[in-house]
Amino acid sequence: MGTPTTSPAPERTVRLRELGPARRGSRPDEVVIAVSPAFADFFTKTIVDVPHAEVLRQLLAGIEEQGVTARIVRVRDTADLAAIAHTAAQLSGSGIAVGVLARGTTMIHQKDLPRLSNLELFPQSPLLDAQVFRRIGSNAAQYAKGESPEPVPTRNDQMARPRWQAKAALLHLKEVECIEAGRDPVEVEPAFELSRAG
Amino acid sequence: MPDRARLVVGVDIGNSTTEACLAAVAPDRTVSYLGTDLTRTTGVKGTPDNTDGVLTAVRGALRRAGRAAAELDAVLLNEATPVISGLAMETITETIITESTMIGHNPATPGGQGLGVGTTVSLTELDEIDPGPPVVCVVPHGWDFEDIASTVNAAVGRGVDVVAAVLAGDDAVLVANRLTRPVPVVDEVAAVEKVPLGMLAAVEVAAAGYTIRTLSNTYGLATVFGLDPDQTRHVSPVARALTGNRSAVVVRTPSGDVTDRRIPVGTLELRGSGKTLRVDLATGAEEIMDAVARAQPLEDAHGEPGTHVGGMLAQVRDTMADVVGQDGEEAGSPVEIAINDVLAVDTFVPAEVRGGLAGEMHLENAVALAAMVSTSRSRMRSVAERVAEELGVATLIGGVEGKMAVRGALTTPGVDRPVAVLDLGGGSTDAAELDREGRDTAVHVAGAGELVTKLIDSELALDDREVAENIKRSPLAKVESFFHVRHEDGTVQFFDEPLPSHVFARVVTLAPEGPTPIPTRHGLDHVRQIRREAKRRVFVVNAVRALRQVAAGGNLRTLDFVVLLGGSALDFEIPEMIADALAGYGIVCGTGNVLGTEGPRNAVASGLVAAHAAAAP
Amino acid sequence: MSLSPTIELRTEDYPLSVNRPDLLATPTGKPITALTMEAVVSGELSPDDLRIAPETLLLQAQLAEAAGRPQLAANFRRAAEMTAIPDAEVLAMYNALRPRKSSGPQLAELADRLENAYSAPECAALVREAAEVYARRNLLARPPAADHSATDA
Amino acid sequence: MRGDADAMTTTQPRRSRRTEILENRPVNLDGFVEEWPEKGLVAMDSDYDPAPSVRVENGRIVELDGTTRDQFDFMDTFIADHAIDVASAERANAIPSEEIARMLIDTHVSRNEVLAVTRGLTPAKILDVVELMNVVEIMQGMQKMRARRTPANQGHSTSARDNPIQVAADAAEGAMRGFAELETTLGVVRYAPLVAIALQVGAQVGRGGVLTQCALEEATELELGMRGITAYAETISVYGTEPVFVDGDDTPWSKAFLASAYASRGIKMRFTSGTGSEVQMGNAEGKSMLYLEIRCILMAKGAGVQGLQNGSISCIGVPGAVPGGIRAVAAENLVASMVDLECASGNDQSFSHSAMRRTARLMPQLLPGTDFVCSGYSGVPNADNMFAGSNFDTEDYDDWNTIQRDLQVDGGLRHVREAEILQVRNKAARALQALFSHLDLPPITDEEVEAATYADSSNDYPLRDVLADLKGAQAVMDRGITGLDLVRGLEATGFHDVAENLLAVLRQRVSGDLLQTSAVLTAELTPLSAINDPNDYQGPGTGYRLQGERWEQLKKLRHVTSATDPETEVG
Repeated sequence: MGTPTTSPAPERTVRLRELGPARRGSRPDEVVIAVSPAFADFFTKTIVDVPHAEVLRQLLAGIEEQGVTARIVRVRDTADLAAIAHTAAQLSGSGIAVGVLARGTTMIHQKDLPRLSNLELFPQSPLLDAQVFRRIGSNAAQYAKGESPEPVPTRNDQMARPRWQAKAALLHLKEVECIEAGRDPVEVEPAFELSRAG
Repeated sequence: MPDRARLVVGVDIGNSTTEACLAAVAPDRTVSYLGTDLTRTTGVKGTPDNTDGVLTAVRGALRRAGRAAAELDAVLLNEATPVISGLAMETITETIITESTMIGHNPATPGGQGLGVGTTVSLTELDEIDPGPPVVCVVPHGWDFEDIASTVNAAVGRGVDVVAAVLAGDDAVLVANRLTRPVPVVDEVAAVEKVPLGMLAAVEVAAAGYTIRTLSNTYGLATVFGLDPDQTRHVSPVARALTGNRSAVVVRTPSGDVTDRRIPVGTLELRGSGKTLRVDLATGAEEIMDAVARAQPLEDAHGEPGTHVGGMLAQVRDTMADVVGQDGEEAGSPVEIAINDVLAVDTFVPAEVRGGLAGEMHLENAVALAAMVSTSRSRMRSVAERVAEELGVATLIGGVEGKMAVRGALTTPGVDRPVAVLDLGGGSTDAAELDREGRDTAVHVAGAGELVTKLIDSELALDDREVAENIKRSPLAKVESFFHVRHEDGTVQFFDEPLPSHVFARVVTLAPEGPTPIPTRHGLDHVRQIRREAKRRVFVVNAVRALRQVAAGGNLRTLDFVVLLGGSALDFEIPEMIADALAGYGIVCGTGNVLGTEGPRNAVASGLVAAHAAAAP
Repeated sequence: MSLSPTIELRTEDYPLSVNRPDLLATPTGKPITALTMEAVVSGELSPDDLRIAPETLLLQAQLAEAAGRPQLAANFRRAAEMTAIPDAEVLAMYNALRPRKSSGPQLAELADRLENAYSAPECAALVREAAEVYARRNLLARPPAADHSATDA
Repeated sequence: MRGDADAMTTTQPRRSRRTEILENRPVNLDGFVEEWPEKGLVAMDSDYDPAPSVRVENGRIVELDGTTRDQFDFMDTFIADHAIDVASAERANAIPSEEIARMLIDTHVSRNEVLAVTRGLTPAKILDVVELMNVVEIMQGMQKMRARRTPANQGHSTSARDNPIQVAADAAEGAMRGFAELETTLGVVRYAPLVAIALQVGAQVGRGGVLTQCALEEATELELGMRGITAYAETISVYGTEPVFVDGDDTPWSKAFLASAYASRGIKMRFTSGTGSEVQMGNAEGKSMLYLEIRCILMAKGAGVQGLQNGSISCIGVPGAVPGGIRAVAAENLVASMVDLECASGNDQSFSHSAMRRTARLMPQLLPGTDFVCSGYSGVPNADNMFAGSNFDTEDYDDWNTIQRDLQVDGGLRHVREAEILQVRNKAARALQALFSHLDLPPITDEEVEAATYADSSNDYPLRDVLADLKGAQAVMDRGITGLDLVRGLEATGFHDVAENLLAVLRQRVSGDLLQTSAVLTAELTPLSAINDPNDYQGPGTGYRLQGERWEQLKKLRHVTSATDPETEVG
């Protein structure tokens, strides 16, 4: 293994500034990232404490590394991941979108798919770390380019149930509370800031 | 001479299907075919378990023809010569990099472009070095792309001449996009900590769609590193190994090297026609097949014990012993099994390079061997006895399969003697010939559908026989959207219903059940080329080889008609590949249509009837 | 169905396979005692001989009723009606009852088919009841949604 | 940047050594959350559950728990029209809840007398009753209300590689150890036909009459059942709110139809539900987990299905994380039993990192006994458990047996000597080998039989040719192989006793005896259900007692020092 891994790097925070109503993109080389109502808002980190700043940064980096551009939208009127990702796919110039919930559950969607279907789903939020988010971004970008990426390996842990099942339910309920019915998706711009962790 | 038509049924017990052909043989020996049937073979071919399948097929044919079992005069069984085949594969070359001198793994997304030559320095020491000669920055694991970029930018700002970077993570584009002064960046170097520091190194990245020009050129390397002719000779393998890459790193160390080594795998010993020939497996398929041809008819083959070849043949023998022994009574010990034919095929196996820093893969040469034995013939007797008992009808064991098949093939419209058949099976390719005078010969050669599957599996590094089998059976397509695919011939097909999500953007096989994705990063053309090449190397080579053995004087031009039979004769491209190869010999070749209705099926069963009629008293 | 059993069963008759094998027959008319190994080996039995007969389900319904389980008995009576429906159609009918899979008229048609083609009034009643509730709870098939071509400029 | 990392190691407050030790206890790997009753994140005792009420007009319930008929959602409608006995509803609901709760534990009140009341109760009334009971009283209630007198247990037999030989061998061992039902499922669904056959053969080798099932999507599960390859079905899920039910693509009517479909093919079937599923899916409508589960139980009752698998099941992490959650889980099992359904009572999913907590969670089912104490004790190591792990697995066999012996309770299992286990494992593998060969399915080698005899997990078996197996599995479906073919094949290959056992199971489909509540087949191949083995507990000395021959069996453990010759061990 050699080198030590980065010890607690300066933690980044992110604010999502609203730019206006989300519009349909025309660039075929873009991926839209759609975040849920409470993402980087009521909540600041996923169920396993991955900062939302890091989630976004890694998704964006995965997309950029593939030479694809990204836009971020916030969906306000639902906390249903399939609906969020599907809405974003309709807005995406390439038809590819990544939806992500505050607790970390993530999905890659495509505009022609039925809402309840998806290209890749990462249902086990406790098992998603920065590296997985990077790979999700990268895969989404590769789909946008018409390439066939290897699906990000899904992990499984039998003991995730006793540890995380109830917290996941709680986080979901909180997220549902943040829903603003009837509000259309908005385009947002991330402002990352460095801060001292702990 | 009987004064009425005799009702007979020919039955062919194959490895997977049992086929029956019911016919009336008139006193003048003319044959009227009445009906056929096909069922699954019960038990291992050539064992008493076959009886049930035979009865099912006979009854089925009778039912279709509206005849009763009591009317039957004879059941004709084939003399099944169970041919069992085995496969093995061995790599015969390996590539070794010493002293971590080269990185040529072709990451999907390198950053920047151009050539940078300088001394390797770790990123952790970049802020300590003074401006001076050019440096190549080596970035260990765990660094965030923004931190890498700002560290390099700070150094450049101080006047340090950073000309390239080598990264552990998949960050090249991210870093390159953030550099104040663009340089080539190579990433995903998993063992980056092994890159020697303080050495002269060259990093080259080509523009998207291009390949590197300098580091893949021996004289380019000589120029970059200022090599003398002797040293230049030494680095030529490095240049060759980097050919075709979009990016590469070469580090100059005192004795760094890339070698392409032959693995001593041992010799193959072939016994036949009164002589024993030895051939080094590492010499490749051509030499081996040459030796096999000289030892015809082959009596047995052995590998030098303790070598890879020994292991390969032992493995083949073990598989065959298992199959032969499956019935319990005939348990063959591996030693007793004599190998009657060997097919060697050159292939390649994508293998990880030893000493590589980034999991570099190299296509290593390998040899695949298919071997074949014929087993005991005695047990058809007991099948015949049981059938006779169940149906109360005389049951006769007819001629050798291949010879019967050729008679069945003659019922294909437009075929005449001299005719040869090629039965393209799973384990072996069988040929038989019937000349103008009615003399017949038959041979079995090793290698058929299963070997094709194995070649596809290993050459595409699939490690999944089911996927390989799918590739073999069906044409390819690329799913370009949820509503259309582009076929391998370039045509586009549209769909009204969206395709399933798991095939999106993938290269797929178009099986009848629907598109199935191939888990590979290779493009459609590459997969297609490997599929066709595997079929050519097995079926086309074997077609020619087997036909030579049955053709008079080994001369293919003595054959007029070749009829393709067996499961692989239904393949979407093998028949035309064989036909193309035989066209040069003036041979008419095509897929059989037995009785004008059965396609490449039922040849043996029909042939049994024909032979019986011809020989009738 | 006109299978009104004339036998009065009591819970003491359970298990029928032990205490009243005389009442049990296969849908093909064989007594349950004919389901022997000899019959299996000789090939006399077909998979149809191992299905339950509607009459048997009605007997079990009687037992369930006698044991104080009216809902279980009603289930067995519906099951008795369903024995006549081929496997694939049973599954198709089940799928038709899933939420938003069928329109009101489609469910009405399904109920009629159960009643007329299969003499299955109890099953038909269940379907009609579902149709009424689905209509009230907005669970009938919606008119075909705007298709994807609308989103595909 | 990296240089800053050092600055981060600021001094931390000094920690107690004891806190450190406690911090490292497995129980602290479990997750716990505070209640949030407004959203339904509460086990029971919530202020937001409806108050009980019922009103009948013209033989029809027109008001249920504070909701009038025009406001009924489909659960209310189905429960009002099918589950509740209209004739007794108003009378029963008028009885004070305290009185009904006391009836449940009063040894002078028979089970039937309780049922005469419970059949008319509304969901909120039932909730009101069980909320009055502490966990010991819940156990007392369960002891009396369980439908079948004799308790039993159910096992899982699965394989991480879907290896049929492993499934057969572990099924045989599990059957011999005492499971009355065995359940399997798949990693690769296409393997199902081979694995279902293996489970059936293994089970009948281990102990004739064990019932088997293969959990799959409805169509395939039903087809395997119709063909007689499996004997019962269980994974037919129902939910407590309308939106979640619809999300599961079903309604009470579609499920009721499916229940009759199973019965029409002579196949035993139970529904599955459990506390926590609705709040997990974010649609609890502000009701407590137990209230919603009671609606599921009554829906099942109304559908006329004979039984229910409940006890939170796959959502156990949710009630497990809130206060009183495991009490609620015990209560939901009791409610299933007190409305006269067979109850397969959970304990079938990985529940806790703490062995102590795992055991405690079991007590409310083990001590009073239920129809199936576990609805899936893992008869394979949990790593091989394709139901995502159970609360107990093969490593716990000896602990389980010891607890049964310590407390003199019957949890359905027993200690079996190694020699006997090796014998049945070997026989199961050989029977499957012979059957596969007879049916021309992918061969099983002697090496695999040998491995199966001595193996623990899927890693101990030679790898199978998966492609050949999948083709074989497809062939089972294409060729229409049925249970009858299995009987014929076993008989033809000399496994006469196994063939007879399987034929007996198939014959029961014709009799319909296994369709009655809580039915199992005894070792004598006789149906035993709540009809001929009704629970007659009415206080000390009555009901099921662990005594006689069965108690002698359960006294045996792996190591028990002999009293006559203390230098040796008995057993």
